[in-house]
Amino acid sequence: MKQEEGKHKYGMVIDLDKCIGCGTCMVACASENNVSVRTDESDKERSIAWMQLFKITNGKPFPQTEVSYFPRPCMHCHNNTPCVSVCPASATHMDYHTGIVSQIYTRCIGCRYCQAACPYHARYFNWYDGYAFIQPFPKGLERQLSPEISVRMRGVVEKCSFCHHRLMRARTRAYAEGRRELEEHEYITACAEACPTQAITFGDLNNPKHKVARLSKSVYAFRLLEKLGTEPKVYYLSTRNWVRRMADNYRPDQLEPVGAVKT
Amino acid sequence: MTPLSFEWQWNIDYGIFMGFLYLALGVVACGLLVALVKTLMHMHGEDKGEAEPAPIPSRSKYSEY
Amino acid sequence: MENQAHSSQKPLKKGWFISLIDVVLSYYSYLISQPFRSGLVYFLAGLIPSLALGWLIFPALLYSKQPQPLQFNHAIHTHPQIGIEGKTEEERCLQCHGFREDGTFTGIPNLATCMKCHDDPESTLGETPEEEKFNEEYVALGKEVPWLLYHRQPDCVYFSHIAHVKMGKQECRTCHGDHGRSEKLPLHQRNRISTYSRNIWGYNIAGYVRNPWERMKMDNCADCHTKTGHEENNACFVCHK
Amino acid sequence: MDFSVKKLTDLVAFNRRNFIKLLIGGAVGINATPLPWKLMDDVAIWTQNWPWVPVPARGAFNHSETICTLCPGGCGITVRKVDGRPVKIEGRADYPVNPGGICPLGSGGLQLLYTESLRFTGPMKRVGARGTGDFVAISWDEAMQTLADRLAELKRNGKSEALAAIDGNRPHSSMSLLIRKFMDAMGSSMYARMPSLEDTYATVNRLMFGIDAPMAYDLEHADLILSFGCGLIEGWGAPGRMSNAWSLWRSEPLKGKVKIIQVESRASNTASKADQWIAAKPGTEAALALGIAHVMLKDGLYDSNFVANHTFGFTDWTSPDGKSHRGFKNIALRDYSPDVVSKTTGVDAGQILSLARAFARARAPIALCGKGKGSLNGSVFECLAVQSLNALTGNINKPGGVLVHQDVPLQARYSAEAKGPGEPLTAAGLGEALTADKISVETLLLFAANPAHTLPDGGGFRKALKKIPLIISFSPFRDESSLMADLILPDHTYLEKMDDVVWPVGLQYPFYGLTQPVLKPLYDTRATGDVLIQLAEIMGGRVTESLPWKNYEELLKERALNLFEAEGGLTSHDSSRPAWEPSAYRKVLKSDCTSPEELWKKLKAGGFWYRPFQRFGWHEELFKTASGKFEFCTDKLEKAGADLAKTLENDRDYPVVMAPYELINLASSWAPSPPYLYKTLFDSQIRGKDCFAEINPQTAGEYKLKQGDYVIIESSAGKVKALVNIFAGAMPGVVYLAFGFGHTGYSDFHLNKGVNPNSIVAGPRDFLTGMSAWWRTPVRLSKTKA
Amino acid sequence: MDAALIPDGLKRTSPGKFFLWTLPWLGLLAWGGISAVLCLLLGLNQTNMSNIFAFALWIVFDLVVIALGAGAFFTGFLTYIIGKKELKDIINATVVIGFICYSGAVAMLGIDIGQPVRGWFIFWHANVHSMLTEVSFCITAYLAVLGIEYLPILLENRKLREVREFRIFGHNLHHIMAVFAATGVFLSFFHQGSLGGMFGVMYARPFAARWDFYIWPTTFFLFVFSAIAAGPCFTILCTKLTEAISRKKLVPDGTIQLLAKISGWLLAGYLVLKIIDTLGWVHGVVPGAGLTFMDFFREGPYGAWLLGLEIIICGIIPVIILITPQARQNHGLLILACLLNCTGIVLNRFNFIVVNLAIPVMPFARFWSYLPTWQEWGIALAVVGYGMLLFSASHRYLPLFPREKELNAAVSR
Repeated sequence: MKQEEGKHKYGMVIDLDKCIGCGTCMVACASENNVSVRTDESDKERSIAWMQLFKITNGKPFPQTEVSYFPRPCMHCHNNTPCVSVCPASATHMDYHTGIVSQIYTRCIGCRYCQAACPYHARYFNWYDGYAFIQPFPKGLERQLSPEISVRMRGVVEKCSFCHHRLMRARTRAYAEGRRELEEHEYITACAEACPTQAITFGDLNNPKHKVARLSKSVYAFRLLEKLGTEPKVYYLSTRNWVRRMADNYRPDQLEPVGAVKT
Repeated sequence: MTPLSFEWQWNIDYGIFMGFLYLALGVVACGLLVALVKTLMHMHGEDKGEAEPAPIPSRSKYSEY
Repeated sequence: MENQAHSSQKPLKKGWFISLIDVVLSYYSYLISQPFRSGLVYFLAGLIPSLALGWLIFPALLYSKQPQPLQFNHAIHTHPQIGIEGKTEEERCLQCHGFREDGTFTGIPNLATCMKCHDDPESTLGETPEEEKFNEEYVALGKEVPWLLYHRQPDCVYFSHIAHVKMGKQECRTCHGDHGRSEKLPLHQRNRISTYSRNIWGYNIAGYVRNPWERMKMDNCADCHTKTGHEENNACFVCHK
Repeated sequence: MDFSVKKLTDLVAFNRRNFIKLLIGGAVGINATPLPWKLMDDVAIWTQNWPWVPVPARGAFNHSETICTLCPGGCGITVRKVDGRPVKIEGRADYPVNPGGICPLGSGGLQLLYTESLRFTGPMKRVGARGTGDFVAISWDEAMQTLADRLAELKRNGKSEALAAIDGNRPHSSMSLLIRKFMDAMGSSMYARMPSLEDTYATVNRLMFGIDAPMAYDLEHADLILSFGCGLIEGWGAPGRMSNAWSLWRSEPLKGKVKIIQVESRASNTASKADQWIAAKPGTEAALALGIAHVMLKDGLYDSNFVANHTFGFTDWTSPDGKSHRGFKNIALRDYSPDVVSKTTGVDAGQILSLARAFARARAPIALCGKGKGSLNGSVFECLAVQSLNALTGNINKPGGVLVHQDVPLQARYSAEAKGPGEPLTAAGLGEALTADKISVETLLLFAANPAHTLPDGGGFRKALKKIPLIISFSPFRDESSLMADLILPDHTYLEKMDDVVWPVGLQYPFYGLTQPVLKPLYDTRATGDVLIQLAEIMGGRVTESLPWKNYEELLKERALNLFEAEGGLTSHDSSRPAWEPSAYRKVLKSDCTSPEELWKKLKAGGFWYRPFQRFGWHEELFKTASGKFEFCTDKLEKAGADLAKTLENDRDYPVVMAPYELINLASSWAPSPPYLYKTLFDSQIRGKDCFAEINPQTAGEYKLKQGDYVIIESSAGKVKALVNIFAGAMPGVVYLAFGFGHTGYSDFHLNKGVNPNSIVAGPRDFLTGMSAWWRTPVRLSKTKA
Repeated sequence: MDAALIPDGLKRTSPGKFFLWTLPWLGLLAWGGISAVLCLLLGLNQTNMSNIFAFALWIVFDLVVIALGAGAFFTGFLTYIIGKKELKDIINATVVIGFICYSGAVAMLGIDIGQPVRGWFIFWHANVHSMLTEVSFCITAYLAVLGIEYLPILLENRKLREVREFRIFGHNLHHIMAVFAATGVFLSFFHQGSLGGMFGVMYARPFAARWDFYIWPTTFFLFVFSAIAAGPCFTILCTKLTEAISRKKLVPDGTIQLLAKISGWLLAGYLVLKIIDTLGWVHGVVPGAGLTFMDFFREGPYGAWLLGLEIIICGIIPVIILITPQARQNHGLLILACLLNCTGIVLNRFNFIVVNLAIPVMPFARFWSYLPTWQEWGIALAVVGYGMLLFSASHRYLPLFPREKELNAAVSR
C-alpha cells in the first residue's frame, strides 16, 4: 500500500565515486550500535553488519579491471516495505513521521520471515548471544556497550535503524533548548559522520533545504533494485555506468546511460 | 489481539482477519460446549433412570458402533 | 425440585429458550441440592484452592521484596521552608532529579549532588541514625548509594523525561504520585521471573490501574498517548531503542 | 439425621469420576486467575531480560578530545563516554588533519582497549616455553628491579653493547627520543628502528634536499597526482587527511579537474578509483618514473629554469677527485627509452609517452613515491627517481608541489639523529647481524614493535630472537614478539596515556599534537616513558643525568613549550577554513596563545599546534645539500638501475612473483586490528582459518587453479598455504597476499587467521640501505588439498 | 498384557513385537529430543541455517508435512460436506495422520523460531497483514480442531469406552462432527494457501514472487491445490503401509480407488494450473525483474532439473497413472503414483524454500548452498518417529479402520 507522507522522510545519499571501500562506516556503525563481534567474522552467513560493504568489479580483464563498493545500510523502503508486511508479531514497523523502519528486538520472536523477504539482506539474525556474561569470550568487550541502544539477545533479528537513538539524542537536546525542530547537522547517522571521504550524506528527503534532498534528485542518483518499487530511502551516486548497472538486473534496453535526464 | 489492545486498529483488515479467527474459534468452542452440555444433560437424565441416547444414524451401519 | 426438572423434559410446547432455561435451572438445582452426588463439591474443591492459589498465593510469591539501602525522607527535602529552594514543587523536584545540559534526565541524584547542599555547615547530616549511616557508609567512603529504582524502565525502552516534563508540561506527580511528599521509601518489589520492579509491571495482579504509577507497561504509555492526542508517539521507535 | 461412617464415605466417595471433576474444577479455577497468563507474560519478559545479556550502565554523556596514534596519521578523535566510560570513538571536526572522518582502525580502537585477552593486565614473567604465552603476574617493583639488576650487570661487565632496543615509535616522537637517549646513556649503540616509509623518505630527503624534515606534499592544490604505488586512499600518509583530500577531488568545484594516476600492479582501491591506472610490474616503478623523465627530457617538457639554477647533477659532472660522473639527463635519455622501460615495466610504450606528456603539461603535478600504507620501508631507487621527476617539473616548494621545510620547532631535539643511509640500525639489520653471529645481544628491549610478525624478512628475526637470553617487552598487547619475551612491563594503551604526535606523514604544514588519557588505566599498566625515567633513576650515575626529567610528562612539556617561542603557530582550528587553504597561507606572526602555560594547558587537553604559514619559492636557501641545490644523486640512480635489472631476471625455480599488499581495514603494524575490522573483510579475503591469494585468471589457468582451491606459495624462505581468489585485477604472473593475517599472538580474534606474507619474503635487497625489497619475492605455486 | 486395550475382535501382534517395532521410532524421538534441548538451550546456532538460509530444512519439513496432512481436511470435506459416504472407511486414519502432521509441524515451529517463549506474541500482537500470522492462527486453530476430531476416535478405545461420560461425549462429538469438519476445511484452506502466499508475496525474490489476486498471490491457490492433491495420496500410502506391515486388509479397495481417482484428477487440475503459472512466470515475473529463467540456475548446487523433476516426473506421470482406472488398479503402479505425487510436493516446497533462498537477489550477490546439521535432521526426523509411534499406537488400540474386522473376517473365511 502507498504510505501516507509524513512530515520527515530521513534518507541517505552515498556517493560511490567518493567511497573508497575502507569499511569505516561498518566499524563506526558496529561500535555505535553495540553490534556483536565473533571470533570468526569471515562467516558472512552468520556475522552481523548493519552497514555492509559489497564489492563489485566491472568484469573486464587486466588491466582494465576496476573495483567499487556498495555500502548497504537498511534501505528503509518507503513503499510496500517488504519486511514490515511479513512480520507476524508486529516487531517491525515503518513510522511515516520519520520514514524510519524500526525493529523491536524484544518483540521479535525470531521467525526470520523478514530476512527471507528483504531484498537487500539488510536483516541479521542473532544466531549467538552477541554479548553475554556467560561466554568466556569476548571478555571485557561489554565495557564498550553504549546505553543508547539495547543489547540484543540471541534469537532475534536486528538491522540498521538509521541510528534512531541519535534522532532521540538530537530531539532531547533540542527540547532542552526549547526547540522542536532539528537542524540538518543535528541528526546524522554514525556512518555518515565517520565516513572519511564524506561519501555518505544524511538528512531529510522531504526538506528541500537539506543536501540529501538535492543530491537524491541528481542525474547520477539511483537506488538498489529500484524495479521492485520499494522506494528505498538510500540513494547512490555514481558517474560510472558499470557501477550503476550493478544496482539492478537491467536488461540492455532498460539501462539509461548515466547522466541521462530521468523522467 | 483483541479490540481492546492498543495496537488494534478499527479498519477492515483487522475486522476481517480477527473476525474470521474469532468466528472459527467461536464455532469450535460452541461445538465443544454443546457436546459437553449434551453429555452433562444425558448424564443427568441417566441419573434419573432415562434411557441411552439415540445412536448416531450415520454410524449405525457399522457393526462396531 | 426433581419433579420439576423431570417435567421440563416432557414435550410441553414451550419456546426453545424457555425450555433451555428450564434445563439449566433444573441442572442447577440438582447441583445445589445434591452437591456430592452431582459432583459440585469436588468441582469446587478443585476450583476454590486454585483460585486462591492464583489470586493470593501466586502474587505473594512472584515478587521479592528489598528494603532501600537507606531511608530517605522526600517530604523534608521538598518542604518549602526546610528543604530545597524552589517556587513550585516541580522546581524543587528538578533540583535533584533534573536535566543535564544535553536534555538527558539525571534520575536518582548521585553522591556529589547530595553533597552540593550537605557540604554546607548549615545542612550537615548526622542527626538521625539513617543520616549517620549515610555519612559513614557512603559519604566517608565516597561510595554511591545503590538505590533501588521503582520506575526504571527495561533496557529496551527509551523514556524521554524532558519530552514529557518540559515539552509536554506534565507534572512529576502525574506519573510519580505523591512520592515527593513521602516520608519513607516503600519496599522495592522485584518480579522474580522478569526481575523488573513491581511499579513497572503492575501493582495489581489483574492489571487494573487506577493511577499511572501503579503500572507502567507499554499499553499504559500507549493509552495515555492516545488519550492525549499524541498517537504518533505510539510508533515503535519513539520509546524503543 | 443419622450419619453412619459408611454413609459418609459413600457420600464423599473419592472415585475416579469425582477426581476428574476436581481436576476440571482446578483447571477452570487456575485459568480464571492471572497465574497462567502472568507467568506466560513474565517468562516472555524474562527472555527480553536474560540475566546473561549485559545491560550497559546509563549515565551522563561527555567526551574527551585526543589524537589517535594507532598509525602515523595523527587523526583527531573524540571519545564519547558515559559516566567516564568510553563507548565510542568519533572523528573530530575542529581539527586540521582530518576534519570529522576517521579510518576503520581508529574507529574500532576501543576494542583494543577493552578486549582483555588482547592485553597484558600487569607486569609479567615468563614461566612456560617461549612463544606459548605462559606468564605469571609479578609486581611492578619486582619487574623494575629485575630489569635494573640486569642492566646494571651488563654495565658492570662492560657488555653495554649487548643491550639492544627495537623501537617502533615514530622517528621524531618524544618516546623515540627518550629511548635513544636511554640507550646512549647505557652506552649501547644497538638502537634499532622498525622500518617504515618515513625512514625511506628521510633517507631520500637527506640525499636530495639535505634536510631532516618530514616529507610534505601540497596535494590539495595539485592538479595531477602521479602515485607510484602509494595507497592514496588505503592508508598512505595521514589517512584522515588523504581521504578528506579525496573527497575534495571528487566534489565540486574540483570534481573532474584533478587527475589521479595510480601506478600499481594490482587493481587496488586506489587504482580502481583513480582516473587512470597504469599497471607496472611490482618493483619497476622507478624505471617507469625514469622512462617518463626520458620523454620529458626528449620533448623538452621540463622546467629548464629550475633545473639549471637549483639542481645539481643534471648534466654530466666531475667530482673533486677528478672522476667523471654521468648526469641525470644522460642516464635517463640513454638507459630509459620508452621501449626499454616498456619491456621492464610491462607498460605500453605509447602509454608512457602520453603519461609523460600529461604529467609535464599539468599546472601543478606531483609524483608520489611509496608503497601501500607505508608501514614498511619503500624503495629508495623509486623515491630517488620520483623526486627527480618532481625536480624536472620544478614543482618544488610551490603551491601544489613538494614542500621542503624545517622540522617542527621542538626543544631538546636529540642531536644524534641519523645522518647517513642505513643509520640508525633497522630491526631487520639487527636480526641479520644476530643470525650471522656478528653481534651478541644479551638483553633486548622491545618498544611498540612486533618484529617477529611485521618484519618482511622471511621469518629471520623470529629465529634470531631465540639467540637472545633475555627479552623484555613494553607492549600492552600480547603480540608475537612479546609472547617470546621473558619479562613484560606493559605500557598503557594509546587511550590511557599522554604522548605526542609529530608531523603526520605527508602533511604540508608542521604539526604537533598531544594525546590525553581519556580514562584511568584499566589494568595495572604503566606508561613506558615513566618506566624508563624511573629505571634511569634506579640505575644512577650517567644514566640518571641523561634522563633528568621527573616523569614523561615533564619531558613532553619541555619539548613542547618551545613551540611558544617559535614563530606563529595556531592551537585552534576553524573547520570552515581548512589548514591547507590559500587563505590560511598567511604569515601568522604571533601564536594564538598568550603564555607558555596556556599553550601547555591547551595541548594537554588533547590539543595541537600547527603553522599554516607556507613560504614558497626561496629556492636559493632551501636545499641544505653540499651543493646547496637539489641533488639528482646520479651515482645512486645508476647503481640502483643495474641492481634492478639483475633482480628482474627470470628465476627458473621461482617463476612467479609474490607481492604483498596492505589493506586499510586491517592493521599490519604493531597495533593489532580491532576485532570489528574482521567484519569489514570480504569472504574472498579470509574464510575461516584461510586467507586468499589473489591470482589472475590467466595465471590460475596455467596452474589449473580454481576459485577456492588451496595453493602453496613457496619461496626460498618458506612456504604458506592460501585459498585462491581469482581476480582479474591481479597482474598475470603475480600472486598477491595481504598483510595483517597469520597472527600467532594477540587474542582469539586474531589467532590463526590466514598466513603472514612476511614469513616467506625473500630475495632482492634495497641497493642502498640493504633493507628487504619485500614487494617482489620470487615464488613458485602448487595446487594442494585442504 | 495390553489385551484389554485392543479393540474387540481385532487381532494385534504381541506386545513384545510391538515394543520392538517402536524402538527405532523411539530412537528418532530421542535424537530429536537431544537436538531440541540443544537448540533451545544454546540457540539456533546448532543448525546450519544462516542469514541467507533463514528458512531451511525445518520449514521444508513443516510445509511438506502440512501439505501431506491435508488429507485430513480434504477427506473430511468430501465425507461430511460433499457426502462421499465411502470415505468413512478411511476418515479416522486421515484424522490421525492430520493430527500427527499438524502437531509435529507446530512442535517443529516452536523450535524453529528464535524465541519460542515469545511465540504467543503472534497472537497477542498480531500483524494482520502477514501471511505468516494467518498461517500461525489457522494452524493452531486447526490443530485444536484436529484434536477435537481425534478425541472421539480416542474415546472409542475399549477401556475408555467403559467410562460412560466418555462414550456419551464421544457420541455427541460425532453428532456435530460436520461443524468441526467445516471449520477445519475453512481454516485449512486458508493456511495451506497462506503458506504458499508466504512465498508468493516475497516480491523481492523473483524466483518465488507471483501476481496477486486481491491479496493472494497465485501460489496461494497452487499450494491449496497441490496439498489437496497430494494429501489423499499420502493417506493411501500410510494405509497401504499399515496394511503391508500388519498383513491385513484395512480399507476396501473401492475407497482407495475413489481417493486415488479424486487425487489424480485434482493433481491433473493442479498441474494444468502449475504449468500455466510457471509459463506465465517465466514470461512475466522473470523478465519483469530483468532476469531470464536460466539466471536462477547460473551456478550453485541447485539446478533447473529440480523444476523439471517436480512437474514432469513427479507430476505428469502420477496424473497419468491415477486417472487411468486400469493403471491405478494395479497395486504397484498405484503405490508408485502416490509416491511420486508425494515426492512432487516435497520438491515443490523445497524449491520454494531452499532453492529460492539460495538464489541471490542483488545483482552483485552470490549463490549460496546449505546442508543441515545433525540437530536439524534430529528434529525433522523426530516428527517421523513421533508420527510412526502415534499412528502405530492408534492403530493398535483404537478402531482406526472401521471395516477392519469385516474385511479380515471375509478374507480369513
